[in-house]
Amino acid sequence: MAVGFSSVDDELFREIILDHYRNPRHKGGLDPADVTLEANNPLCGDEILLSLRLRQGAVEGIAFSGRGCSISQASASMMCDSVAGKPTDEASATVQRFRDMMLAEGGVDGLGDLEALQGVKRYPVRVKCALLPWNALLQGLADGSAGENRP
Amino acid sequence: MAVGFSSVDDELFREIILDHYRNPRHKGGLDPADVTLEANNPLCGDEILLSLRLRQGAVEGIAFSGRGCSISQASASMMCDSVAGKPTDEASATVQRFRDMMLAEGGVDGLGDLEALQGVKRYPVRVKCALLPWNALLQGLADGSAGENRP
Amino acid sequence: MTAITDPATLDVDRVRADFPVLARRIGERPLVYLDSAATSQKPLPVLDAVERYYWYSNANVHRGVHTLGTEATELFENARRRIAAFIDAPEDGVVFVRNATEGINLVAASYARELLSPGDRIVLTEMEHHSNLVPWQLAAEHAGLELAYIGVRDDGTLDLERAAELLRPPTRLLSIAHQSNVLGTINPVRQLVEMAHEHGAVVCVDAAQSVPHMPVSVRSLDCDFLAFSGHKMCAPMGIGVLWARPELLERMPPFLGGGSMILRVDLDHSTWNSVPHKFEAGTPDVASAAGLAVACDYLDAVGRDRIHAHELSLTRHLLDVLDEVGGLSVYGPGSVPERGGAVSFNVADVHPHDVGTILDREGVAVRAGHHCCQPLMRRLDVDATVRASMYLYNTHAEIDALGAALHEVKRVFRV
Amino acid sequence: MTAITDPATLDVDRVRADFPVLARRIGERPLVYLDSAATSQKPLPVLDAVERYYWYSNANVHRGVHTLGTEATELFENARRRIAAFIDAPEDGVVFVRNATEGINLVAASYARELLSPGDRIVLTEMEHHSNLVPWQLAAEHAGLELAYIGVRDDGTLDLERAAELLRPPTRLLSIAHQSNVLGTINPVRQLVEMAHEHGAVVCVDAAQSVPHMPVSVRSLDCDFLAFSGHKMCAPMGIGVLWARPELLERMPPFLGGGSMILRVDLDHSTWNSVPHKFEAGTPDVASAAGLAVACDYLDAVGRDRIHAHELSLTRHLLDVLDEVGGLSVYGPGSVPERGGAVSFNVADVHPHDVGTILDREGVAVRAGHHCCQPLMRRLDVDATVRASMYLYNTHAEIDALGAALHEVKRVFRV
Ligand SMILES: Cc1ncc(COP(=O)(O)O)c(C=O)c1O
Ligand SMILES: Cc1ncc(COP(=O)(O)O)c(C=O)c1O
Repeated sequence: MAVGFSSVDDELFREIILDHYRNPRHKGGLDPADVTLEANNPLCGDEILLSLRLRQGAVEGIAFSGRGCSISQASASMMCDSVAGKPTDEASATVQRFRDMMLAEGGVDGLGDLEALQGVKRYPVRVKCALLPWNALLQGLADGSAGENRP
Repeated sequence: MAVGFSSVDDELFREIILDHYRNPRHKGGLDPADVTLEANNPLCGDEILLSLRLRQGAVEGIAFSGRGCSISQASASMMCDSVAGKPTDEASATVQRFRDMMLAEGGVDGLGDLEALQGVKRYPVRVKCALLPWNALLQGLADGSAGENRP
Repeated sequence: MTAITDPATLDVDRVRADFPVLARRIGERPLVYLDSAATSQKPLPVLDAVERYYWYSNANVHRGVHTLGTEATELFENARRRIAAFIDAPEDGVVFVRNATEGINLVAASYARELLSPGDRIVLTEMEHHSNLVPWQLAAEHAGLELAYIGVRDDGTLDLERAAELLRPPTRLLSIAHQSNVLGTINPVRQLVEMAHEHGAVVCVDAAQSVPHMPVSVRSLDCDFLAFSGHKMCAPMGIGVLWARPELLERMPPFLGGGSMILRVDLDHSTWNSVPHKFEAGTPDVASAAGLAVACDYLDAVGRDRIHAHELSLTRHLLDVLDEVGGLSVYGPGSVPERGGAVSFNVADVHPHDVGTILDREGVAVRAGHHCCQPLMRRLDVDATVRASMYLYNTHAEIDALGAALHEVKRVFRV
Repeated sequence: MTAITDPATLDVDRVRADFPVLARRIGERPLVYLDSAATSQKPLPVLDAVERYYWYSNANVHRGVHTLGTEATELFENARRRIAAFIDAPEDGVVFVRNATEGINLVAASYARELLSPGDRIVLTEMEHHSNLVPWQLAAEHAGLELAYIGVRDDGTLDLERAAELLRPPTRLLSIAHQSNVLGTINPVRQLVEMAHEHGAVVCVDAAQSVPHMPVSVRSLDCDFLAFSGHKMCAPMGIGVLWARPELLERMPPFLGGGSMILRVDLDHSTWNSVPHKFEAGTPDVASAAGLAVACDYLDAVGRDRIHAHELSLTRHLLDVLDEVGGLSVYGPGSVPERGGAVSFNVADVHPHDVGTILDREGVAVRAGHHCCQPLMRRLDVDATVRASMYLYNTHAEIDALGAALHEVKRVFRV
C-alpha cells in the first residue's frame, strides 16, 4: 500500500514527530520514581523504560528512556508532555482517548499535538510503535494508584 | 500401474509361490548352526532369521524362520531349496544370479523354480521382499567363510 | 432421520469435484483412495491458497516492515486464530509445528522431561501410535519417569477399570489417542480427562485422527494439550498444531532455539518471547499455515457434523461389505458410532502386503502393515493388518469396489 | 572478462519471468524485492512441482504398497539424492528437517547435549544468527558445556587469531555461518575445519546463506554437519536439510520420536531405524521436498557460478550506490568477493524501521531490525540495521531504485 504525502510535511513523519524524535522531552531518569515500567516489542527491538512519580492524585513526575523508531520515541515524548503534572484521572482519560484514536475508525480531536500521530493509522504495522509507551503508562497508572499511599 | 494377469496363474502370485508360502521348506531352526542372520524391512515389518551350517566348503545345513508376505517367505523357502547341500561357491553364484535377475533388466534362466519370482520385477516395491532372505544369505556366506575353520 | 445421520446431506459428487487427484487412474482403473488416515487428499481451495500466497505475498514473518512481510504475518497470525476457533480453544495456546508427531515431542521434551520428577508416572494406552509412544519413552528414560499402559479389551475399547487404577498418583500425565488409527475406536477422552484432573494429572490428546473427522472442542474436552496434523485434514503437508494451555506453555522451557522465539539474546544467555512464539523457532511454513486455515474453512463449509455422519454411514456399509466378503478377521468395535472410519482387517492367511498389492492392481489404495502401532499389533496377535480409511470424498460405490477387489484377493489366494 | 564475473551471462529477464510475484505492485510502484536473505521468491517450476504432487501422487511415504504411496516415496527419496548431489555429499547423511534452525537444534540436542561431556567447549562466533546461538546455549546449560566466541573484526571478518587459540582442547565443536546474513562476510570455513579437525573438534556449518547463493561442496569443505533451509533457495517453505556424516548420525541418539524412525517398538523400549531415517519422525513434507529437488534443478540450470557472479556484480553496484547516496554507515567487508549479496547499513540518525517504511512506500522491500543477530548488533554498537539482500532475479535497475528511495528517506528526515 503506497501512500501519497505532501512534499512539505510527510503524512507519517510530520515535522512535529521528527522534532520530538530528535529533541525528546522528558527523556532520562526520574529521582525518586515510584513506578518503573518496561515495554518492548521483541520483534522490532523497540524498548521503552517509563518512570513515574504519582503524588496526591497527580502525575508529579514522568520520564522515559529507551530506544526505537521515530514513532515510538516521539509518541513517548509527546505522551509525557501531555500528562506531566495532570491529575491521574485526567492522565488516564488521555491514555484512553489516545488508544481510541489509534485503534478505532475515524479521527478524534482535543488531543493537541498528539493528533499528529493519526497518520500512523494508515501504517498498521507501525501502530504498535505508537502505542508502546502508552501501554507502559496504562500499566503504570494502574500499579501506581495501588501504591499511592507511599510517603 | 495395473498389471494384466491370467486367470489361471497370477503373474505375481504364481502357484509355486503360494505353495512355498503355505508349505515352506527348510522352515525352523538348525542345530548346530554356525551363523545366524537377521534381515528385516522396518517399513513393512518383514523379518527373516536365517541359520547356516557350512562344512567343508559346502552349505551343509540351512533353515529360516520369520514372518512376512508370500513373496519374502516363498523366496526364503525357494532359496534354501536351491542352495542346500551345494558348495559355498556355487551358492554364492546363485545369490549373485538371483540378485542380477531381480535388479537388472531382462530375464535370466537356469535358476529353476526361482524364475517364478521374476514376476515380482513388475512390482518394484515388492522386489525388496524377494531380496530380503538373499541379503541375509549373502552376509552369511561372507561371515561363514571367515569362520570356516570351526570344528 | 435427522440431518446429522442422513448421509444424503453431504453432496459427495460436489465434494469430489474439488479434489483433482480423485480423477487419477491406476492403470485402467479409477483410483479408489481409502488411505485418508495416513494422509488426506487436498481440495482446490487449499491448493489455491498456497499458490496465491506464493504468487502475491510470500515473505518471512514477524520481522518485516515491508508490505509482503506484513501480509505474510497477517496470514500466519490469522491462521492461528482460525485454528483456535476450529478446535474451540484460546488462541494463544496454538503452537504451529510440522505435524502431530512434533507436537507430542514438544510436550514430552518441554513438559515431561523438564517439569516432571523421577518416579512420576506417565500413562499411555496399548493402542497408541508410535508417535504417541516413543517420545514418552525417550522422556522417561532421560528423566527417570515411569510408564504404564491402559490395556485394550477384546472389543477394541480401553480397559477403563485399569484406567481408573492408573490415573492416580504418581501419575502426572496421560497421553491418549482420541481416535485409534487402527481400530477406529473413539476413546472417552472427556471422561478420562476428568479422572486424570481429579488426581492432579494433565492430559495430552493425540487428535491426529479426530480433528479431521468430527467436531472437536478443546473447551469441552477440557484437555491440557492437543496435537494434530494438517495433512490429514485436507491441508498441505508440513504444518500441524499443538494446542496447549497457555499457563503450561508459560512454565515450560523452550523446545527448539532460534529466530523468533527470543526476547533478548546475549552471548551466554537468552530470554524468551511470549507464548506461543516461545515455541516457534525459525522460519515457519507460512504457506501451509495459510492452507490449513482454508482447510478449516472448507471442512466447516461442508460441515463437520455432516462429514462425521457421512463417514459413519460409509463405515456401516464397509462393515457390511466385509461381512459379505466372508472369511475375514475384522478388528475394533463392531458398530458405529463407537468407532470412526478407519477399519482394520485380515483376509484368512493372506499377508496384508499381498492383499494391498492385489487391491492396488484393482485401483484400491489401502494401507497394509503395522500402521505405526506395533504394540497394538502384538495385542491383536497379528504381524500386520489391512486398513481401509475413509473421508468426506469417499462413496458407497467405492466401498463396493473394495468388496469386489477383496473377492479377487480370495480368488488369487484360493481362500 | 571471464564467464564467471560477467553478469551478462545470467539472463535476468528470462529468470524474472519465472517468478510471478515479481509482477506485484506495491501501491503504484513495482515491487523491488530486496529481502531474499529472509526468504526467497519461488519460480514456477517449483510451484508446479508442488501442485503436480498434490494433483497426482499425494500419499504418505515409506509405508504403502499402493501406487500413490510408492510414487510419493520415490519422489521423497529422489529428492534426498538430488540434494546430496547438489551439495556434493553422501546421500545417507541427508536428513530432512523444517529449516536450518531445526537442523542446528538437532545437532545441538543429539550430538552436543548427548555426546559431549561437562567442561567440553563449543565455539561460535559473534556474527551468528540466533538460530546458531540459542540451540547451543540450551545444550550447554543442560550438559554443562562451555561456550566461547570468535570475535568480529572492524572490517566485518572473523578474528582468525582468536579462532586458532580457541580451536584446541577442550573445544569439541565449532558451529559457524558460512556467510553472515547481516554483514555478507563469507567465512573461511574450509580453513576453520582444518584447524578444528587438527584438534579433534567437529564442525557444524550454518549454510543458510551460502547454499542458495554459491556452489557449496560438503566434500571439499570437509565439515561434519551442514544445515540450510529450502525457503531461502527458491524451494517451498517447510523443508530444510541437515547433512551430517553418517558415522556421526549412527552414534547420535534420536532427536524426535515417532512413526518412521523406529525399527521395533515395545511398550518400554524401542530400537531405531537406519540413518538418516532414525532422525525423521512422523509424516514429512513430501510436497516441499519434491519442490526442493526442483529448486536444485532450477538453480543448476541457471548455473550457480553464474548466480554467484550476478550477485557479486549487484553487490558491487549496491556498494557504489550507497556511497553515492552519502551519509550512510555501511557494515561488513567493503568489497567483493570477500562478501556476498547481503548488505547492511544505516542512514544517519534515522531508525531502520523508519527507513524501511519509507522504502516500502517506494515499493522497495528491505529488512530493518536486528536480523536475529542481537550480539552482532551490540558488536556494531547499533540497535538495528537496514539490510538489502539480493538474489538471481534482482537487477541493477532495482539497486538504482533503492538508491532513489534512500534519497527520499534523506529528504523526509532532512539528513
Ligand atoms: C545465517 C542464518 N542462519 C540461520 C537462519 C535460520 O533460517 P530458518 O529461519 O530458515 O531456520 C537464517 C535465516 O533466517 C540465517 O540467515
Ligand atoms: C493416531 C495418530 N497419531 C499420530 C500420528 C502421527 O501423525 P504425523 O505423522 O502427521 O505426525 C498419526 C498418523 O500417522 C496417527 O494416526
